[in-house]
Amino acid sequence: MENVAINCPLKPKDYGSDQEVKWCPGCGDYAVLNAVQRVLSEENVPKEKAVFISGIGCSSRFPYYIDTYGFHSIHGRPLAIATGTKIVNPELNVWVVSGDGDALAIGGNHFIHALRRNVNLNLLLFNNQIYGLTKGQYSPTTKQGQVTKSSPHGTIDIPFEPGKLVLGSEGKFYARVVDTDVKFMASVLLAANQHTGLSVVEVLQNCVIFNDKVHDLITNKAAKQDHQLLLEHGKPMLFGQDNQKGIRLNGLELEVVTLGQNGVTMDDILVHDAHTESAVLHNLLIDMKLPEFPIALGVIRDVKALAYDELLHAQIAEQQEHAAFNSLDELFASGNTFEVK
Amino acid sequence: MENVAINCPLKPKDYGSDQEVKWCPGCGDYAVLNAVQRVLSEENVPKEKAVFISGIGCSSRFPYYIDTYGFHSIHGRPLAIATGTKIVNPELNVWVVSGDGDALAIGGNHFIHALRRNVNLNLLLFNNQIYGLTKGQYSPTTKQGQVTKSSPHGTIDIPFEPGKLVLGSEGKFYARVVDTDVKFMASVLLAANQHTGLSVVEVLQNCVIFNDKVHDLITNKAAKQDHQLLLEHGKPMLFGQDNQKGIRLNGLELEVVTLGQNGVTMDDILVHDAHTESAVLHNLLIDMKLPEFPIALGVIRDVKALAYDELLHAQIAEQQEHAAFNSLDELFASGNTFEVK
Amino acid sequence: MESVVIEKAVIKFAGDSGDGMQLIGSLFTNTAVNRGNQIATFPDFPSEIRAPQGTVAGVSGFQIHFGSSGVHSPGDAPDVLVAMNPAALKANLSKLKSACTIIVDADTFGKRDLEKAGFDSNPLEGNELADYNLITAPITSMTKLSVAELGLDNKSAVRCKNMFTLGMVYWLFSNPLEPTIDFFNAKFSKKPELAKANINALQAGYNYALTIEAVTSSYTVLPASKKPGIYKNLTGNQATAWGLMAAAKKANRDLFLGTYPITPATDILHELTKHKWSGVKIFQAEDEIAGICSAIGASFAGDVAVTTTSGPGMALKTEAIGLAVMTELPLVIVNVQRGGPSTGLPTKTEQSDLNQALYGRNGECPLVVLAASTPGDCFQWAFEAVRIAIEHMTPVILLSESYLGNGAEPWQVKSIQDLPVIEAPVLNGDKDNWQPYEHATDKLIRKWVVPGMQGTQHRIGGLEKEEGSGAVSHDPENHQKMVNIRKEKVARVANYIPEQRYKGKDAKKLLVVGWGGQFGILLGAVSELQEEGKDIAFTNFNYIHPLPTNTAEVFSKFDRIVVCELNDGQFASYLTTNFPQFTFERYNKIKGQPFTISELKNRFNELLEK
Amino acid sequence: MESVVIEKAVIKFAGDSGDGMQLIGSLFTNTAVNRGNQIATFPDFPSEIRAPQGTVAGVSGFQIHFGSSGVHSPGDAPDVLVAMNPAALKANLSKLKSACTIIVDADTFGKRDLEKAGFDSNPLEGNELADYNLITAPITSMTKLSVAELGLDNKSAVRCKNMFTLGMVYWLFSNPLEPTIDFFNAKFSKKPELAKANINALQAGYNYALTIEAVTSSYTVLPASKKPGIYKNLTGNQATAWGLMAAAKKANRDLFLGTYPITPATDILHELTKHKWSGVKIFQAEDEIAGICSAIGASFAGDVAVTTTSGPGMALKTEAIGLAVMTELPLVIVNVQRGGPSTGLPTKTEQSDLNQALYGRNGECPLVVLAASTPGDCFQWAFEAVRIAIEHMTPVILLSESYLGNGAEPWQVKSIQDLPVIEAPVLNGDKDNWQPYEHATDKLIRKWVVPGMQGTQHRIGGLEKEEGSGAVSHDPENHQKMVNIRKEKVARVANYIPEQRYKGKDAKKLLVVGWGGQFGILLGAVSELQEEGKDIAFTNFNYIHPLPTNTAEVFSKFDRIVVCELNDGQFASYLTTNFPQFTFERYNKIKGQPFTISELKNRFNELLEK
Ligand SMILES: Cc1ncc(C[n+]2csc(CCOP(=O)(O)OP(=O)(O)O)c2C)c(N)n1
Ligand SMILES: Cc1ncc(C[n+]2csc(CCOP(=O)(O)OP(=O)(O)O)c2C)c(N)n1
Ligand code: SF4
Ligand code: SF4
Ligand SMILES: [Mg+2]
Ligand SMILES: [Mg+2]
Repeated sequence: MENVAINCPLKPKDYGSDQEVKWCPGCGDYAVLNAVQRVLSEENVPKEKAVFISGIGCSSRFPYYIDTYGFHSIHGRPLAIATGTKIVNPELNVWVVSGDGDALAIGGNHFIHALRRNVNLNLLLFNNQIYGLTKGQYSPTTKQGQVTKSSPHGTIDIPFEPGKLVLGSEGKFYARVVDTDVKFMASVLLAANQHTGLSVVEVLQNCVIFNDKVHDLITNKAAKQDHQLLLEHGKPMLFGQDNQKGIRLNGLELEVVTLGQNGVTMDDILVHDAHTESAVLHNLLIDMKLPEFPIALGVIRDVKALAYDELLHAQIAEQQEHAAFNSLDELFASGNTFEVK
Repeated sequence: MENVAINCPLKPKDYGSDQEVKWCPGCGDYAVLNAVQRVLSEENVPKEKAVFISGIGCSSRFPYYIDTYGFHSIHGRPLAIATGTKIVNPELNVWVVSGDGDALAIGGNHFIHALRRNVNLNLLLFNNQIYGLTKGQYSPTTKQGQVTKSSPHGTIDIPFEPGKLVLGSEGKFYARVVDTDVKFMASVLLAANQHTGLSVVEVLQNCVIFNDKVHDLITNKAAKQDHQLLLEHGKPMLFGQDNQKGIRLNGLELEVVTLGQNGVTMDDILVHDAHTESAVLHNLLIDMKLPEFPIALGVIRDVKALAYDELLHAQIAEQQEHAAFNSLDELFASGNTFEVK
Repeated sequence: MESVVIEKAVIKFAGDSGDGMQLIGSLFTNTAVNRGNQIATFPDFPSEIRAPQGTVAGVSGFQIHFGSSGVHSPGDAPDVLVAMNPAALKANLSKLKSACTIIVDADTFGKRDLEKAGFDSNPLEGNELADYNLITAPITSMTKLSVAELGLDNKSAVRCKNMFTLGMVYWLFSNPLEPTIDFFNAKFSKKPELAKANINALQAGYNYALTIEAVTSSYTVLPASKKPGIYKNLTGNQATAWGLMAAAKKANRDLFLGTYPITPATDILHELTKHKWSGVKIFQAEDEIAGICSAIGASFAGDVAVTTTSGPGMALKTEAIGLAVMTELPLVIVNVQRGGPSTGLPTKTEQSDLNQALYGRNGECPLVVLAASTPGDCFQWAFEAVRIAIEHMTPVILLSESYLGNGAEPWQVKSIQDLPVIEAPVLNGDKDNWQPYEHATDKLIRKWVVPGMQGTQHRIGGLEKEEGSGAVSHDPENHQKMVNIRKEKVARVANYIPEQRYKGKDAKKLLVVGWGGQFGILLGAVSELQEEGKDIAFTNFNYIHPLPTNTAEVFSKFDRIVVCELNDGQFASYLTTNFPQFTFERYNKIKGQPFTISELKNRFNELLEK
Repeated sequence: MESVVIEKAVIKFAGDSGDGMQLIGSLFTNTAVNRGNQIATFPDFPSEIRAPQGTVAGVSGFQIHFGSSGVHSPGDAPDVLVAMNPAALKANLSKLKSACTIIVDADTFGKRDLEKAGFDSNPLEGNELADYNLITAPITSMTKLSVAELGLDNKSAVRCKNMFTLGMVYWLFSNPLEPTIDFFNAKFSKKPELAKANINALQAGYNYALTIEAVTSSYTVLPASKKPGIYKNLTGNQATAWGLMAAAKKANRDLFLGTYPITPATDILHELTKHKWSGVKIFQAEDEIAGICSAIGASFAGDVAVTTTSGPGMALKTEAIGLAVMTELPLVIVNVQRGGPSTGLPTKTEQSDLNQALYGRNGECPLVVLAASTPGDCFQWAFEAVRIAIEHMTPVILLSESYLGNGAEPWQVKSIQDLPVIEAPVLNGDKDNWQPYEHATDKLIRKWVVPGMQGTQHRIGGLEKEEGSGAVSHDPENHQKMVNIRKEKVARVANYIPEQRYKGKDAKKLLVVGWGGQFGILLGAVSELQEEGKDIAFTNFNYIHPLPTNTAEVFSKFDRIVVCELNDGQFASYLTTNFPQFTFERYNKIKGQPFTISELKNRFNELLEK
């Protein structure tokens, strides 16, 4: 999106709406709202050029809280709606707000298709591994065996790993963030916004009410350094206290190593390449699970490609250049006509 | 599926129905019908235990042509319907018949969810890269740029690679076959049927009418040896005349090598492991494209896991063992009751 | 079935002496009075000046009974109990009627607290409260978070938790926040941060309840004259779940539920999934379409198949309902209606999905429509839906309502043995002469022959079928014939249901017509008028399509007919279509709220006087 | 608009002298006679005994005109041309009316063949045949495959290709295969392999046409008295596409189509996607839900948004239609109806989705419903649908029919300049006092303010909205108010449409009522009776909801009213609901076929005599 710089840039809080924010106190959703406001400010997006389109769910109330155009639509369909909006007006900065239920349960089909088409949208995927708004049923990302309102004896479903689904659907941009670090989230959202095509940002979000501490092993202060691998393109994959631990490739698998131990040096440590077409390492990074591995956070994949809306308008432009007709009148009068007198 | 052996095993043609087969002469669908009949015979499946459930499309007419139970349902929904059927009666041998439109366009959501749940079904995915029944619009697998009835100026959509979508959805079984080799197809379908969980078999199928020769580069006799890599678990990945060519791993990428050239020996050639949990090589095999690579055919991934229907019935059984109530009467009379006299 | 409605509710606020229960009690009272309610309150404090914190003895309570009429006392058992700590719960547990709503502060149920209150184990975790509509909220911690920005000390922050709770209760009863906000702004005009803290907490509680779509069984339908027997309070959604289980038992088949969560239908799923011991198979699908499709697949395989939803989910199921009609398979589709259109008012009640149930499919696509009328009789109508679906080989839509699903009433405990057997039309005899789409001459049903049965392999599907063979047919005459059969099959269900009854045998002037869940309130209004000697009668429809065979006869006995419904006149229009010879006046309300007895009586009196 | 219907068709079989055209011509004739059709045939052979193969001179033709009545000659231009080779196409090309159906054997269009026939380039590849309904089938190769099992020599195998072609034509006209099969079995009783070969090919051709859901514009509606002007034959689906483009132009906005293919609506997509030069944005979605949702997103962004489908696809769109109603956005939803329910009869015509259009949504969810009545006037009704959608800020359902979509008629070429301007309700003035859900007092519409406009950021959505501000509102009074506004807004459209007209000003006895696409046939039947001096009149509805304001007045002029429709009486029921004071008799047909003039006349005569 190209934004015309205006004289007096808006501050993050200028993007806030006059509506009272109605999420539960302590809900992870607040962090995303803050991060988004920062990015809009940083990107200097005029309020009227930004559009937030959401489905139904707690997270989908987002559009009310931001003073841009907004559409709080129906359950599961925001990507389809946003596709229409973006095609009509590629000048708009269109953000889609959705939950793990909204995007991956009822909205799963639009998710995979918007990805393969690579429509130029930013998708904020609030993953609290639960249906929040309907009071706590398991979702397609709920861990197998978990007890919820609709699984009193534990779920038997194997959950999606959203990043893997993104890559399996030809997705070009996938990032993962936690709701406990607004600054990092904002930096990732910035990259998402600057990527052309569908940028999926999965937010590991805490639902204090129905799935409290679901991401606690990843986000809690004590374990954070050991359990989070913050990825940056071109940087080695280091983590842990004093960045002493790192990720090494061993055959076709990843492993955790400690610098200085068993002869491990910086040369052994993988350097993150978010821009490579190859999905192999991206998939392996997405798949890293505690306790063996830290959780990969940041922009995992960010590959250049033309966006659907660009291609669509290019095709129209091309047809207009080689138009068989110059006007509807010409079309209407073309071919076999006959006169009645 | 356990089948009780009966005294007089049925021959493939015994599974044919009395209905006239209505596909176009030369359509690739016939091959699948033949292969399926062979497998049913080989597996000795009693006719009444087999169920074929399809959506809408040319391929979805399949159930009429086979003398088992059948359900020619609505567009895109056969996996959802079959999930219900299989849950109710896990004794049944349930096959789902679907096209690239039926399974991956309108039915995409059920596809990815049935995969992650791992319902014990066999999915025959007829991929002719076109909507046949509706006369030739592009589908989610149509190659980018192709001219079809609904894309007179070429499509702008990036297609799915079905196998990658399967793996991105936590799929445990994926195979790919061509419609020109019924024997090989039958061997793959046999493996699919013996796998517990959702087995996806993608058939590269020719539509003589609306997408003729779409797979010709892969299937035509002349090029076949060089363009097909027939995979077998535990066997080296060799192809070409006299099996002189093979696939070698180079870093995180595959490459084609020739035995005897540049010092390449059999030791360099990858040995196919369909049973490994790791999806890395499976994804790379799926992604091999002409002309650089041959097309991988056969069972690419076949990983053991519990099926959804098994888990569901196990959970019921467990609850019955530890039942809080022994009967509905007990339930109804439980808790706070009061008497009116 | 005879019952009256109490258009009023009893709330009990209970907490520790320091928890500020009296304050929120009187704030609630003020708001209620402001809204023109009748009220009666009963504050009860611990008798000791400083009772030991956290004990039953230290519990302070405030009970308020409020409503539009008939409030003569502070009420008996509360409909909503607020328990700020375990002791408050303990103190009130014995007085509760089941299915009432309990709001507890989850943050106060630590081990020490439980001990002080005299609990052996945590009642929030066991089965003890299973009969209640329990809303467990981390009130203390959320209150703290809601005032965090103000930088209060911990104690002052925690003190606002009563306001958080009051906010939740306001949401439950659709109370406005403004009077209370005004109160604080006035009271703390000098200490705006205190005003702000209280208001923040109040709003946070309200929003929290809204966010989680909290609902209460606040409208209680009490039986006026109950038959002797054992009773138990049930919500409508529970009763629906139980009715389905009972019906499957009597059909001697397993129950299958394929569904996707949606307010206010989800509790049917929550209830059924607890009872896997009974063999029920639950499939929480990826969306509503997969929900119903899995149920169709289950029906094909021989289970009693059910799908549950609410309006917007219903919209997504209509294509598949057509498939069920075409394949002539038994299927029960439960729609617990809420306020529409679109996402509408998800937590409010309405009867506006009737048209969708009757007409919302492509093609000529007839099926049976039933409606439940009280929380308790959801049991009976769920049972009847299964009976008709199976015995008539047809999809049946059962319309419930938010008002019923979340409402509760005493339900006379049924014994399975006393319920009628449901006879599935199986193929018992001659397989050779059987055909998959051959229709029995009486009910016009085909046989339910399921995969696994030897020698009867066949294919069903959504394309038009040749009568008899079931082969795909494009024949014009066959299509007409099949359209007629599907229509007539449903029409003939009328021959297997009871006649329509009405209350007021001697009346001639005005017939009040209702359908579904406004039954109790309508009956209440008409009964009161009858007691006043008015020439008025009442009939309520549960069989919506087809209608009972004597329907016209009932209508013909009255000078005027008024159809009362929570929509824009959908049932009235349907009746007009069927019986253009009668004039159906309309009394409609589309406010997300049930009727009130007083507004009904006013209207009926007007009509009686005309 | 005045037109009559020819319930008959002209087929021309053309091929090389050796292609067996005379045989299939007479076989078709026999079958037609068997079915009780009137026929007239015209075989024309090349005059030379052995004309050069593959040349125009060598073409042998057989034309047959058949129908239920009024067949007096072999007909003029064919409705269906079968061209077995390029020469046969060349020979007939000049005589064709546009939009007729052409079946060609793609296997015979090699370079040599084209040269022999005198074509410079392959007509199947260029734009030359764009005006026709071209069915290109690899007839020769498929014929060979169909008889492969019999082991015939190549020549004998290829010779069966006329039978393959005949099979395709039989499918197009729903002819039974049996008479022809019997013929061959009798003829070749001694050579069963030859009988088998011909029958195999015949069946294969039939199945092929069925498989690809081949349809033809076989029912041709001819204008009886045309206004002077330039005409062009158009199919209904083409006319719909063009009407949409014209309307977008006159609204000065781009056109957006979000759709998913489905018979018989797909041709609208096929047509529009050719015209990207006009700026139309086409989104072929993953399913019907994404189709309509993308259109809603497009409307939100300010385009003229359209989605197209048929019955089962319509079912999937109903949830999203509710969203369009709630957000008060313009949207056109085209349903080209086919035989239902469920997948039903995808290639056959029916009018049975009316109920779905009127009522098929959750909640009180009113919108505008229009219906086109001839292939050509699909243009006008598509235009009108856009006009109403935009000027009244509402979704509009436009009902077309398979019979219209695939049918063709001369359409008077319109010039854009002569079409009315469509005025979008944009915000031109004071942004400060504007509110997103503020409703103008006349039409009760809100303004169409699209993203990108500075200072008017706002949010829309599916939850109930506060009138004015558009904030989410649970307020009971507001809900009632908004329900009323949405209803009244649609009702007021009646003030902006013409009055209902009827034909037969002097008649008193019988009014024939139709709606949508049976217009031509009904008019034909009534006109004939009027010419016979019968006391009969006719009116056809295009504005279905709301109805024209003078509707009751028209009805009141007649003793009897009969509503004729291709369903089980859906429009009649709707009229009864609206006008219970009138008795609507019904004449319904649900056979996947249009009415015939003779059956209508019989019925009307009966009614006139009663
Ligand atoms: C068609 C439809 N089906 C179901 C629902 C009910 N529903 C609303 S939100 C939701 C799931 C919310 O979960 P998620 O998307 O994860 O969002 P969260 O509340 O957790 O942020 C469901 C099932 C609905 N509103 N509409
Ligand atoms: C709800 C619905 N939408 C659309 C259609 C139209 N339709 C029928 S089959 C089909 C696609 C067929 O393509 P595919 O699944 O690839 O099967 P094929 O014919 O190629 O075997 C479509 C779009 C339909 N029948 N129902
Ligand atoms: S219920 Fe959970 S997800 Fe929803 S607002 Fe509250 S904390 Fe957030
Ligand atoms: S149209 Fe294509 S896919 Fe369909 S039956 Fe014919 S050849 Fe097969
Ligand atoms: Mg969630
Ligand atoms: Mg296909």
